[in-house]
Amino acid sequence: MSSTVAAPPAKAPKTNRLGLTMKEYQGAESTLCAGCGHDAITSSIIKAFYDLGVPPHMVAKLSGIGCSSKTTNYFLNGSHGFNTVHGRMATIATGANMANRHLVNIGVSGDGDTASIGLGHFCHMVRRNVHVVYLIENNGCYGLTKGQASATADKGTVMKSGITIQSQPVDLCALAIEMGCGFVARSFSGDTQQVRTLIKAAVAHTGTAVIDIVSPCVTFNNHEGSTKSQVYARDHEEPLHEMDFIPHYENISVDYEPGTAKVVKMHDGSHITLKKLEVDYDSHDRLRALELLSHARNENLFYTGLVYFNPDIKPLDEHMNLIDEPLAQLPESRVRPSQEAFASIMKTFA
Amino acid sequence: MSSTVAAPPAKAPKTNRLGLTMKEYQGAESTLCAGCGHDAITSSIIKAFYDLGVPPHMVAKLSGIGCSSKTTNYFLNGSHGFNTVHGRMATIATGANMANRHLVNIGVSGDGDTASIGLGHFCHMVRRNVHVVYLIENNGCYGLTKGQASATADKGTVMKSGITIQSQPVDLCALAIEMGCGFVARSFSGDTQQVRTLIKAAVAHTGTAVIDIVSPCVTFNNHEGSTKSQVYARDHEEPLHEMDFIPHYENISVDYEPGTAKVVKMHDGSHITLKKLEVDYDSHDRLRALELLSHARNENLFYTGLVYFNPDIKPLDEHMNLIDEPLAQLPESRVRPSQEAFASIMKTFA
Amino acid sequence: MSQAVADAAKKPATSDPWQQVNDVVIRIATPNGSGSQSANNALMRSIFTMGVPVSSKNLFPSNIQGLPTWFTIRANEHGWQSARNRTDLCIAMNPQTAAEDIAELQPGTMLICRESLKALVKRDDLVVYVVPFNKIVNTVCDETRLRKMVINMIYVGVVAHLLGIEFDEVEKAIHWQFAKKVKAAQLNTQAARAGYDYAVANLEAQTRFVLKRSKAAEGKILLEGNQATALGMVFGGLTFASWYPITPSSSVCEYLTGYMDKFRRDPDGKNTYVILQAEDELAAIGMVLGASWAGARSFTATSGPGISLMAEMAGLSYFAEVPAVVVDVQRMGPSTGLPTRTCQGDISKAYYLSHGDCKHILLMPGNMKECYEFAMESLELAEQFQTIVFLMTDLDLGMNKWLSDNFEYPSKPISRGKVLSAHDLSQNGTFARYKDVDGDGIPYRTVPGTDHPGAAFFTRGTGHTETAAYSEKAEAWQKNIDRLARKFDTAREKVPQPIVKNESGAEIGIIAYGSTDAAVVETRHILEHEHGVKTAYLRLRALPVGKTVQEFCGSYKKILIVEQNRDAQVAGILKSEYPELAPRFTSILHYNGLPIDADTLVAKILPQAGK
Amino acid sequence: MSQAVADAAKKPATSDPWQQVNDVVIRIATPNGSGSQSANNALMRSIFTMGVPVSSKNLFPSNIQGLPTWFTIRANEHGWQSARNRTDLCIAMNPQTAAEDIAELQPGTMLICRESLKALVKRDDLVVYVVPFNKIVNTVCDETRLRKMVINMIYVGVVAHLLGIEFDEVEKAIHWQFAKKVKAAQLNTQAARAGYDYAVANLEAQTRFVLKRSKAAEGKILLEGNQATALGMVFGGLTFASWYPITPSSSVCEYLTGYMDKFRRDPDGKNTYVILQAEDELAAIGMVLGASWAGARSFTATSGPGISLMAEMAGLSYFAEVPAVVVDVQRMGPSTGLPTRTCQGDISKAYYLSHGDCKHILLMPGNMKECYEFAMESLELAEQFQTIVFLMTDLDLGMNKWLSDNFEYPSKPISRGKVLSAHDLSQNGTFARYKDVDGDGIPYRTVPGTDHPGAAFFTRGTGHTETAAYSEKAEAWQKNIDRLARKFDTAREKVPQPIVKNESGAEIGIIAYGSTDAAVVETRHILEHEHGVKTAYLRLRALPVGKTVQEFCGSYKKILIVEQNRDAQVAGILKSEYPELAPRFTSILHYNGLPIDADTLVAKILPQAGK
Ligand SMILES: Cc1ncc(C[n+]2csc(CCOP(=O)(O)OP(=O)(O)O)c2C)c(N)n1
Ligand SMILES: Cc1ncc(C[n+]2csc(CCOP(=O)(O)OP(=O)(O)O)c2C)c(N)n1
Ligand code: SF4
Ligand code: SF4
Ligand SMILES: [Mg+2]
Ligand SMILES: [Mg+2]
Repeated sequence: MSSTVAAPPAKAPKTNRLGLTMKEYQGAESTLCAGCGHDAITSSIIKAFYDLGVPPHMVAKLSGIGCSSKTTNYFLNGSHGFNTVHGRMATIATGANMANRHLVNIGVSGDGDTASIGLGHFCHMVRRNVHVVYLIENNGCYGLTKGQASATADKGTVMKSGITIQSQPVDLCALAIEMGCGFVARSFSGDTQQVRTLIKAAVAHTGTAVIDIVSPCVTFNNHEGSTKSQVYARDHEEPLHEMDFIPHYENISVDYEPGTAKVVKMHDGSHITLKKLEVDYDSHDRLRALELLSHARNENLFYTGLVYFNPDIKPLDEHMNLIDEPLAQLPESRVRPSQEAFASIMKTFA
Repeated sequence: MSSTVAAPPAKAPKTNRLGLTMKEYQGAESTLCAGCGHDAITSSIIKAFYDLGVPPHMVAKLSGIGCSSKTTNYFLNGSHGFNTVHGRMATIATGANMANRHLVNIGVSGDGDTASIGLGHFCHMVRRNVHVVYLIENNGCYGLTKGQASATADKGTVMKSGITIQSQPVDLCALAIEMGCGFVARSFSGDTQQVRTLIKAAVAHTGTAVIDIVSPCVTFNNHEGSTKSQVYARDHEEPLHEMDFIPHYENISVDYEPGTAKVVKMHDGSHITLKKLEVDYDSHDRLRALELLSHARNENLFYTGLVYFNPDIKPLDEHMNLIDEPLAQLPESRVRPSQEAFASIMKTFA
Repeated sequence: MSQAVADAAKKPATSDPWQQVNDVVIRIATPNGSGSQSANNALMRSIFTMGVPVSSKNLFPSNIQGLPTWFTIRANEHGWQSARNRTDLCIAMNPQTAAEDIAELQPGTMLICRESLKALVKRDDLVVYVVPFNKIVNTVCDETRLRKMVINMIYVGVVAHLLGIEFDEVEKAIHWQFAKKVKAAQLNTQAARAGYDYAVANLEAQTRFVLKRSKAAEGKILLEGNQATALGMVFGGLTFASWYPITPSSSVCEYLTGYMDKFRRDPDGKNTYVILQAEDELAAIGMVLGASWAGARSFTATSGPGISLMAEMAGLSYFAEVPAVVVDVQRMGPSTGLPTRTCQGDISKAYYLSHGDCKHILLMPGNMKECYEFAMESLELAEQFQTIVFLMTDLDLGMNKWLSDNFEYPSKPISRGKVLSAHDLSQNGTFARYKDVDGDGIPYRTVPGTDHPGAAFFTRGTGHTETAAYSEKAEAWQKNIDRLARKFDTAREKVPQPIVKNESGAEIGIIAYGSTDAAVVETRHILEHEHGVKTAYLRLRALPVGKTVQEFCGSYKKILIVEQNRDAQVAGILKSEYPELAPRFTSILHYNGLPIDADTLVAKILPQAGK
Repeated sequence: MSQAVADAAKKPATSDPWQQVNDVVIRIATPNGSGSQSANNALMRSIFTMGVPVSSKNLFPSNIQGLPTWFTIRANEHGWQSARNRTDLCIAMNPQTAAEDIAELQPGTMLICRESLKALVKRDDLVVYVVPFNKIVNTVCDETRLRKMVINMIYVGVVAHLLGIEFDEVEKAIHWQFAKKVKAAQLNTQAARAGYDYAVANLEAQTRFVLKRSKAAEGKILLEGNQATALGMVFGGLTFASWYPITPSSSVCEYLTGYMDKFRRDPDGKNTYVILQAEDELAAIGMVLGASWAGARSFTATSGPGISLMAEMAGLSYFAEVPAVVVDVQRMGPSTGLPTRTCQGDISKAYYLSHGDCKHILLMPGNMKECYEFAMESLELAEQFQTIVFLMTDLDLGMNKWLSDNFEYPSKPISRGKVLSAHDLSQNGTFARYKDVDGDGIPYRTVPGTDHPGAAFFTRGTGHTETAAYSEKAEAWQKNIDRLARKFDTAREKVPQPIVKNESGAEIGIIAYGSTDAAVVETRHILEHEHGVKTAYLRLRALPVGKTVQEFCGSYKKILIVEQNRDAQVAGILKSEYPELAPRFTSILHYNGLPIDADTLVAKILPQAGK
């Protein structure tokens, strides 16, 4: 068993606001390589959902194909999961969200899955602002097919096969911002605290929340020269802020010194607090975010945190003028128009 | 016959540096609607290639499916054309360029073809920097299938069908810049002079040159409320500069007052001159370009011209460490290794 | 034009031994986008409201404006609706094609032509009516823009006179057509009237073709297949649709949007459905699978190229057992092919869609009513069989106006198939997603959001056990894929069954499906009454096939399989299914993009009957 | 473990009447990613260099590290290479599966197991050798990391002793394996030696299975199908490849990259080729079509899901007549299926790929040499027929090591088909792109860049005339699509023809293709020699089929079609082609992901022979 999946506590188990233990947020045993970054993220997902006290049956786990996409099986056993096909999970998420807008959708994808084959669909999902937490476990390579470069492999990277990357990489954060995303974050699988906080905030966000997490492939892309290796990520991570998340059902009591932190209110009443670190980064400034990312790409810097946040973009389900109940659960009486309606249509053909 | 396709001159025909007349750059008769923006662009393409004196047989015309994609048949009869499938022309262009790097590739696509179905492939072509002039005849709708909204339809636009657009539009210029494109322009089909100049510069550029041209669909998206209508485009066009192109085989003699124009040298020795208009726009500044586009999108402004230019990004064929001759034309002796090579490989299996 | 021809137009009406009452084919040639559609529809409707069965074929180009279009109206007392390769009355409005249009006509055909095209009539075996359209339209209105729009209405009036259509019906049809646009209705009526008056005053009525009030079309309706399909979705309880525009399927979702807008909005103005225009067909089917998996009745509509793009997801639907409905309004392929020409070229492609071993359920409606009913049925079957179901129509059915019996309001309640609720789970205790509990190969499923600890399972396109766990074991794989085959076999007798017309003593059994039915029905009539050849007939309405087909094939010496494709796609499937009967099969194929007509079919079948 | 078993291991060698010389199946169970590959290869190679024919099957999970893997080596003097459902010597290294691995063994099987797994041996009908791997490896090196890497080498030594493999060969094999990594070679040799020494000292050699130096494998080579395919591309003059990684096809392009790097670089260091990793399969095939259209010999490699994604472009290639080669290394589908299991489930899918009427040429190599030759041939045929050609291999052929006759350097010059140069055009004057000049359905083409005013034409997936002009005319469409059918018929006799072994007097004719050949050959031997059943055999090597197949099918009462898929895909195609012969066809199917073996096949065929 992967060591990063939390083991059940020995004593009287702690429970969350639903009275559920951490165990009830766990999944099947991971079959990934020992030390894979993805397992650390799985662990953070489990904790985040436990913290939030989301009822597992109200979660839909979606993924494509890849080592990363397998991980939806390794958390939230009590949730329906759909391991779809390579690169098209964004489209599945869109449909699932339309069918039942009460579900919390968590999509887990890889950089190959999202930035290579799935790039177009990812962009369209984002621009539609589908309500889903979309998490990319980004290792700059195709783990499951043995380490070929993906579209996020940085220019100049020498892959394990010896190939040097020459194309511009896809920066999924910058792209998400360009597509109008209202919640764009970058993190590192090893920064478990930050990942956990970001996931909680992402769940609270209404709309597409993109979290691009550098998640080293210890088997195929962990060598020197890789900007997605554990060592590189650990040594280069530069958090933009210290983040905290206060769910809507908890009292907010922030006691930062004035000017040292920003408190952002979310639509569901939750709050994000962003404590200033070295730079005074403003997550609300779209151009600033693009500038930061552009700078990071040019200089191979690795900023993490909530890169861009704008809670005020309407999600797709709101655009759709939908009833509140899930479409999936409507009774016949509400989905089959009346005899009279039928007759009135027939008249138009006579 | 569409009135926008230039009719052959009556007198002794003028010729270009190859001794070819304009007629030799024309194509089949257009079957588009009278007044369609695409026909105006066809006309500009014909003139640009005539001006440049490109030998028609060295041009490859590539397109997807749509009214716009049909237009490759309406210019350069002397060039091979490939009207492929919907949304995948970028991939065809990539292959064609690899097979014969001496060809001038001109790809014509629509906004549906590129920004809807073809978005992912477009992005990958751009980030690879495939040597192709990629022209989008952008009317914000699917002309050929009768006017449904495409992904470039601006938010808030009311389509002819009555549907109001609610998703973020895809800004192909901003996206191209994000993907690392070195030549990004926006224009208006009615601004024939600018389109013509941009195409000439694009042909001289080594790498992907993206020209996003608002090209009104007079049949389905020319009503009030459309930001892609003729009236809207005409009334809102704001050129960023006055552009000129001086091909490498002509002497450059610019006589602007100091400070009023920039002269940019291209890799093949051609020059672009950008004469300052109201704003002092710097096409070399990537962030400035993104800011401009972002501003334009928010305010529904329509800037045209060379939005971003950076001649120093290596094109794909240079990355590939290719011989100079077209792969397509290598004789057997150069593509089938020797008996000795064969024997040496066989030994490794014994 | 010879003087003889000009004279013919003025010949007095005599009692004509060849007179055909309520049996005429009118063909109208215009440039695309010239607004002839309303004129053609008005003409058609006025015949319809006289009670005469009528149908039409619109032959239009893959172009928005300017290229040639031909609209054919067939009025026929028997209700024959298939294409005719004969024209009785030709209206030549299009200078681009007039010469050819005229050249193609059979001797004796009536021709209405514009004055400007008079010179093109170089034969004297036609009954020619030269009509000064421009002159007439000038008397109707003086705005150039409007003239262009109403000029076609003039031939409606002319035809009304020539064939004996009551002008009253024309007027009503025009008003129906323009509904609330009163001004347009008036102007168009004036134009039609001007044409009518001109004809009455100047053109001798002929006696060969006459339309008379009838009861044959009474109680019938007139509509397009895509409209019927959309209606089926509305009343089938659809809640999610995604689509990507493509000719000839776009209007399915466009009609759907109209109906849903009107009839599927809650009193508070909120929608009980979503229709989403996707970015491509991969997305369209992906969204459908996502929505279906999450419990919504879902479908998408497309045509050939979209089917190809949906191949991977079709396999996912089959193997992960997620419902989906795909309407394929077939057009001529392969590749982009002829987007505005009809064909039955995707049948075997859809049947076997996706890599690896998989086969799918196909419904193949043969008329308007079935477009409606099978649309509903496809939603039912997709959920009951938890798999992808294709509704295979085609351009001919989908975009042409056909006469139909009235539809019926659905009598069966909606059945969502084997879905377990939280309550069911509490009762049953256990639940194994891919277990064949009932022996029919169909397992039970749950949908996300079911509030029971045992509800959740993991859906995947990879190998899995009965309890939905990942497995690479040979036995698990085989067990599952064999169950899927069993499930498919269950479908054989559950899909719409063929309609069989046995004919004792007949040697030939015809098998056909979809839009060719109309031509086959007429063909059998001709074969029997004009050539003394009796034939049996099985109309396939779905795949996979079952016992009925086998029995039928076993009952006749020679089985002729009529298809509108080159590669004998359904014949291939039947040969696979019934190798022992395969030697009896002969394919009758038609694949030039035009709907098949009875004459062509008769000519192809006669040699098979030794004639 | 019972004492009897432990004793058996020490029984002195006696002359054994059941002794099998050069006929043994060794199965090694390890966790994936534990580095057993080099040990297994060294073991296999040492048998090979003794001149004994040997082959292997690697059964690995769709996982990178930790899940069970089984590697089976078969040494067989006859050269039988197909899978065996019998193990003679089992090496149980994997605690996860040991209990099951042991339970499955037939009585009398030799078992080498780790000391830690001893307790799992609960039966006394095996010949058990308990080997203290950990103890032994400690004597070899003391770095934990290294120990893990070399521990598997120990069983190589043990097996060498038990079966009589000369240790010299083991040593050479290890050095060959590690080539320039001298240190690794030394350490691994030490480990093997330690195992060997331990076995010599502690384990009684058995006498049942013995390996002896032979000449049977002399002059042969040992390689994987994907390697052979890559080589074929190199020597077939490929200039452009694009691909998207997918198991089990990735190594085709990975091998290709290695070879091209080395052998297709000009003296000045510049490449005469491009290999591009695409962003997906739509792009991969799109790039191939773009490159081919512009005149480069091009191909891509993929597996099932990729085939589905290439559907639309396959139709474009067919209809616009642009060459393309697609290698499909088949894995178990549908959907994501079992990525690391073998299957022949894409045959009919590839054959009919894309919507609308189209069929494609498929080459189906049955061994290493054909992987190489057909790769070259596919490039030739694609250009000669100006269409997409599929090279259908599978995981079994592609990723397993097979023994093969030496390959030959291509004897035919490269032929690019009917391509007109500027010079040709000047001579011929005219050129009509889609005209059937030669009556074989194959038209002439030009490539972009041809410096002649008549060279250019417009390529499209829409309807076109002989001169490549757009057309929606029924006649133009039908003429063109009929020509395409004619072209396909031309291919029937031009693709690699079947290999036929007729057998006079036999009632049964077997048809098989691809990787099942090995099992069929062995099966026929068993049928004849053990059961007295003679069978004829036709090995299909390509589609479409031609006269040879028809004749063969007509010559035997019963035709058994052996396939590794559920839906009898090739049988379906043959039934379509030869309905009159269809009643003779019976399918023998195997589709659990494992390559079929002769015993299973014999058991399935015997009842067909009335036994
Ligand atoms: C259509 C298709 N093409 C290719 C594959 C093979 N494939 C499986 S996973 C994968 C890449 C996975 O990369 P990524 O998404 O980055 O996930 P990782 O394994 O690195 O976590 C590929 C190419 C596939 N399953 N389906
Ligand atoms: C795979 C596929 N899906 C759909 C279509 C139908 N189709 C043809 S053109 C087109 C859209 C064209 O829009 P755009 O690219 O903007 O071109 P325009 O006609 O507006 O110039 C569509 C959806 C198709 N040909 N192929
Ligand atoms: S191959 Fe890489 S990405 Fe896949 S499980 Fe192993 S370490 Fe993780
Ligand atoms: S439909 Fe629109 S885009 Fe197409 S030709 Fe007409 S005006 Fe142009
Ligand atoms: Mg990855
Ligand atoms: Mg458009």
